[in-house]
Amino acid sequence: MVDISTSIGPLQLKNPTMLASGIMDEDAGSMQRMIDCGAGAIVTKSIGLKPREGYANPTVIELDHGILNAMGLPNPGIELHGDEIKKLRATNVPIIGSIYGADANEFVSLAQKMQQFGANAIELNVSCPHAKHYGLEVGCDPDLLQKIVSSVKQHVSLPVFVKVSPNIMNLAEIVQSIEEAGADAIVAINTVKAMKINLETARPVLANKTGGYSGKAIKPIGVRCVYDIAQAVDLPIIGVGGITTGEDAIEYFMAGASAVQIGSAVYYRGPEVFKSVCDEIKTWMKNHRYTKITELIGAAFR
Amino acid sequence: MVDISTSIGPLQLKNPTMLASGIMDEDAGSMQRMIDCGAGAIVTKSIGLKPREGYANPTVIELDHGILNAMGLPNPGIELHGDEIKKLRATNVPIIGSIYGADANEFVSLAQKMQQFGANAIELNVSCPHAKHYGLEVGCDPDLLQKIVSSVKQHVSLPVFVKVSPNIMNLAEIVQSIEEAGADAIVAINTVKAMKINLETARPVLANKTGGYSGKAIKPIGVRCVYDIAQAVDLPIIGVGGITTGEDAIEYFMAGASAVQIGSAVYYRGPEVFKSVCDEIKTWMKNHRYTKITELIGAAFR
Amino acid sequence: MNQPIITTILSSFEEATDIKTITFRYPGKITPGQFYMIWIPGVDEVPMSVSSIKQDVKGITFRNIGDATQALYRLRKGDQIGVRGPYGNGFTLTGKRPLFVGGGTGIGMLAPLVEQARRKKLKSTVILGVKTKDELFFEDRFQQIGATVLVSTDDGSVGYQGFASELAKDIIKKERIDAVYTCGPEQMMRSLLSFCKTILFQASLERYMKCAIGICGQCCIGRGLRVCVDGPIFDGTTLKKVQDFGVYRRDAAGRKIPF
Amino acid sequence: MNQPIITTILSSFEEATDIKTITFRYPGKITPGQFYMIWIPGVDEVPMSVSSIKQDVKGITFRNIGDATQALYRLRKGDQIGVRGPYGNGFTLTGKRPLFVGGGTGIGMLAPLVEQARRKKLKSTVILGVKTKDELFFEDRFQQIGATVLVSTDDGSVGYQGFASELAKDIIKKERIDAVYTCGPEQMMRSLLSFCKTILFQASLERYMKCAIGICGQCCIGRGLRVCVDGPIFDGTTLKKVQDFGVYRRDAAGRKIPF
Repeated sequence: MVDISTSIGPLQLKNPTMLASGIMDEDAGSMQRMIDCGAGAIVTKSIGLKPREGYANPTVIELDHGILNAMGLPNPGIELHGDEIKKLRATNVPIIGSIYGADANEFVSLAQKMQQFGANAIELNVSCPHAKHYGLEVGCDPDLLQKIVSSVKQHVSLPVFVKVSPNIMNLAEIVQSIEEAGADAIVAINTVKAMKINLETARPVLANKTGGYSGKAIKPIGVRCVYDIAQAVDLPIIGVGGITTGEDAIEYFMAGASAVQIGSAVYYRGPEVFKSVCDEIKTWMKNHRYTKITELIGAAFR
Repeated sequence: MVDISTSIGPLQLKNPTMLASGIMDEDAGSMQRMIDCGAGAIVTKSIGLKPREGYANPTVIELDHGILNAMGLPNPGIELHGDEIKKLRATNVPIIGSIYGADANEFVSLAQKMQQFGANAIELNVSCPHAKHYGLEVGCDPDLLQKIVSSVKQHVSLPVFVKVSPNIMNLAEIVQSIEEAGADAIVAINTVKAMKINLETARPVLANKTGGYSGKAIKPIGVRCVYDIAQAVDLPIIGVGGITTGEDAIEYFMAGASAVQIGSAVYYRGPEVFKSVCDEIKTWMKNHRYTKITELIGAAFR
Repeated sequence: MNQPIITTILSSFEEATDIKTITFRYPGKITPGQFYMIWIPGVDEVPMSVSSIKQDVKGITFRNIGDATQALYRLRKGDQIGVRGPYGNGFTLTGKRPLFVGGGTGIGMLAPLVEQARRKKLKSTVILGVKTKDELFFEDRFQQIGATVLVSTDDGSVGYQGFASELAKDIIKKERIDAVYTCGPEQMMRSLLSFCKTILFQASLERYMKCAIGICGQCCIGRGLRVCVDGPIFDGTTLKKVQDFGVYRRDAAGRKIPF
Repeated sequence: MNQPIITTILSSFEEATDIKTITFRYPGKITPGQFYMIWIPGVDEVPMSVSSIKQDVKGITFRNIGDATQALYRLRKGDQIGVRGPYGNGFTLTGKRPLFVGGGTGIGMLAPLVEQARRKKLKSTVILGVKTKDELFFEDRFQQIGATVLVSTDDGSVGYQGFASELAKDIIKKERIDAVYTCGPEQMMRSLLSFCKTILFQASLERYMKCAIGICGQCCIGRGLRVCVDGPIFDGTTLKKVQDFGVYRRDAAGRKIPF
């Protein structure tokens, strides 16, 4: 019998497919639908202290081998989004509150709010490739990062995950400082900085010009990052980047991931993708005589 | 009438399609064939002081949306490779000698040799994602990079190009220090660090485990890097990464490239790709009433 | 490929005060009720339901209200726009005696549907609800299609004085209407729904959109119904369960904006 | 997809001292003269010409010489290997009276070609050139196929004493051979070519390979001929223009290694 339940530190998941931040998480209803569709956990969109409209359209376009977006962290602010999260308290699926900020104080107050609202864990978005003063500027500075993580850990009792970027050279150093700071898990990877230029008008298609590249094309980049992170730290890793099928998820497990997040595949395969991927994982494990996800985690280097 | 000739600083090219380093450049014969096929310039494989066998196979595999390789900088060493370069002196197509080293002294002596052998320019490979002590370790250190570039410039009269990596956060800072050091052009991008795990055997397919991702999937990453570099420096830029068609090349021109390098597309479309891409560039320019490449360069931000 | 394709504007016609129809060449099928994402380079990209379908030439009808529509409004024949789509589910024309109720610019996107009804030889009645005479458009067009056209204005400057929904209420009874298709202000559509206990009802909803491919969540209503993919056309049974129908929409930041 | 597909070894048979044939399940067509890239996980990946084709079961025949072949040699039935391909152009069997000349392990890959000749009802002669008796293999197999089999050994321990090429020289005259197909040591093949002024000649070349998809350049000969894509089978006309044919090959670093 195949058991696909998994755990990320203290957090128990009935299945390893999580909804990635920024996908179908506008409100309680959209997140509820992803739960109905079988997501093992939900990560909210990234929330800041104040409401933020994000960038003008186009904010999302499809590319030949992936998806390019520059939303610009649109969100109603922590107070209003709290109402949405509270509505999900009834569900038995873990809700992970994704937050972004410019400094430790912002992250701390956001994390405290998330805890009040009933989130089951916090995901620190320190890797958004297209939001000035937030995201990458924070995520590539080990000292600032360490300060943020440790202060958040001091002020909330929830597990704290840190989502990292592939757009940095010193990934090992970064995740080690995250581990030292007491984080409970690493989420890898955020999107890859990219651009599409429209030839007819000779201008970048996205209003923000550059954006984050996700989807099928970036899977090999994500797998590599997860593998490298697994060599550098002992923390559980949540793999994200181009996961569309059960075999994609298994590749991430073997690279060292304990769970995966699914985003662009909601476009490729519809909201049913969570159930489909879980079924595919079970079938593959059955055919290859695996019984637990833990047997797969890190298999590529163990 | 459409004119697709271009120039990279002092270097004149009859067409903007260059052979990328590491592709069909094992010897004079293979490079000669690429010239026969219409390449506007040839970049040799990256050469070091001593012969180097590179990694065991598998060194190259195809992925769903690109190509993954970890050759490990195999080369016969500068002395032996010199014999191949000398054989190409007859040709009227510029030969750019790609070199790699661990420090300024190594780069200088390699560059001097290349000049003796008759190379028309030097490409400094400071961005190989899978060669210990070489490549990226060098390419993400602005001070070391500056020292290398300026010493090479002091000791050779040839134009010096520097090939940069997309795997770094501080790209703008890096290229600015390259410009200050007196380089004549930036080549962007080298391959993206990535990995493919074989599920049946639960191990990375490449003998070196991680490798460099090239081909169609990375084009949006390369275009973004070229665009960002064009905002940061005034140097001419040579675009490389996923260029397979004339429109791909034009997208790179609009992002700020003065020429492009073609590698993986030799697999996608065969050695004839150089002529095909040139024909496609001409047709597109004709249909859109452009007459010179210079009208396209940087069109996306001008 | 969900990426804007550049096309040039073939015509720009002022239908009424601040209301224009622009047409452009964009090959491919589209069902009445479906929409395109229209990119005005350098300004914005907005969803626009199709209001005319003539082989490769398609049209959209809109009011000059925001930055995007103002820019669109100013574009002339020969100017470039980007188009991607079609998106959404579109109407499914069932029933033998349809009533079409358009409110404001919602009138525009009903035209291709009424043309479809005509091809099906259905006796169609169309109610055009506007604030005042100057905002009325497409009256002739619907008449040419062969539909019975009724007009309602808030100020009574032409036709029935009052809400289109009220007018519809009577027609539904009198004409033994068995299906109602509507696009307009959500409160209008909501009261209309309350008059359609037993008969078929399809309404086209409008929400702020970003991706239009069903992933960003921006346009979700109810329990995660994506107006861009699961809509924009929803039937009465579905809408009765959607608490936000006619109550609020969300702005770009995700804040609830009451109607 | 040019990525190794994992399959299990169905059989491993010792043909002669240090020479084995292993078979594995790998569906798909392959032409005699084409090759697979064989991945021994954790060890290496090497090109191997096909030596037996039975529907979905394919075989390769090799000598235990390097790390890769030694590892392959030790694998047993049920062990896993990775296979990608087929690669290369393969032989084109023309001519009415073919002679097949195999030297050393080069003998193995000629078998499927001789089987093809048999299906074409051609009268085939096969010369098997080996150093000494113990290294001889496939003699029975070629006889079962119905070919006339001649053996040459350097030491005369069996058959004609001397080089296979010398023996071939006589046969070509005597038997009115109109096409020669060969695989073996390059010097042997080169002298063989010198005896084929007027008749058809196809030789299978071996080079150190990396990508096998025509981009890395490692296996190039002459003016950029890629043994992995443009070869491994080259005809006489081409080879006469290739200076390195029979003279040198390149090691992994690209250094010339004289034969």
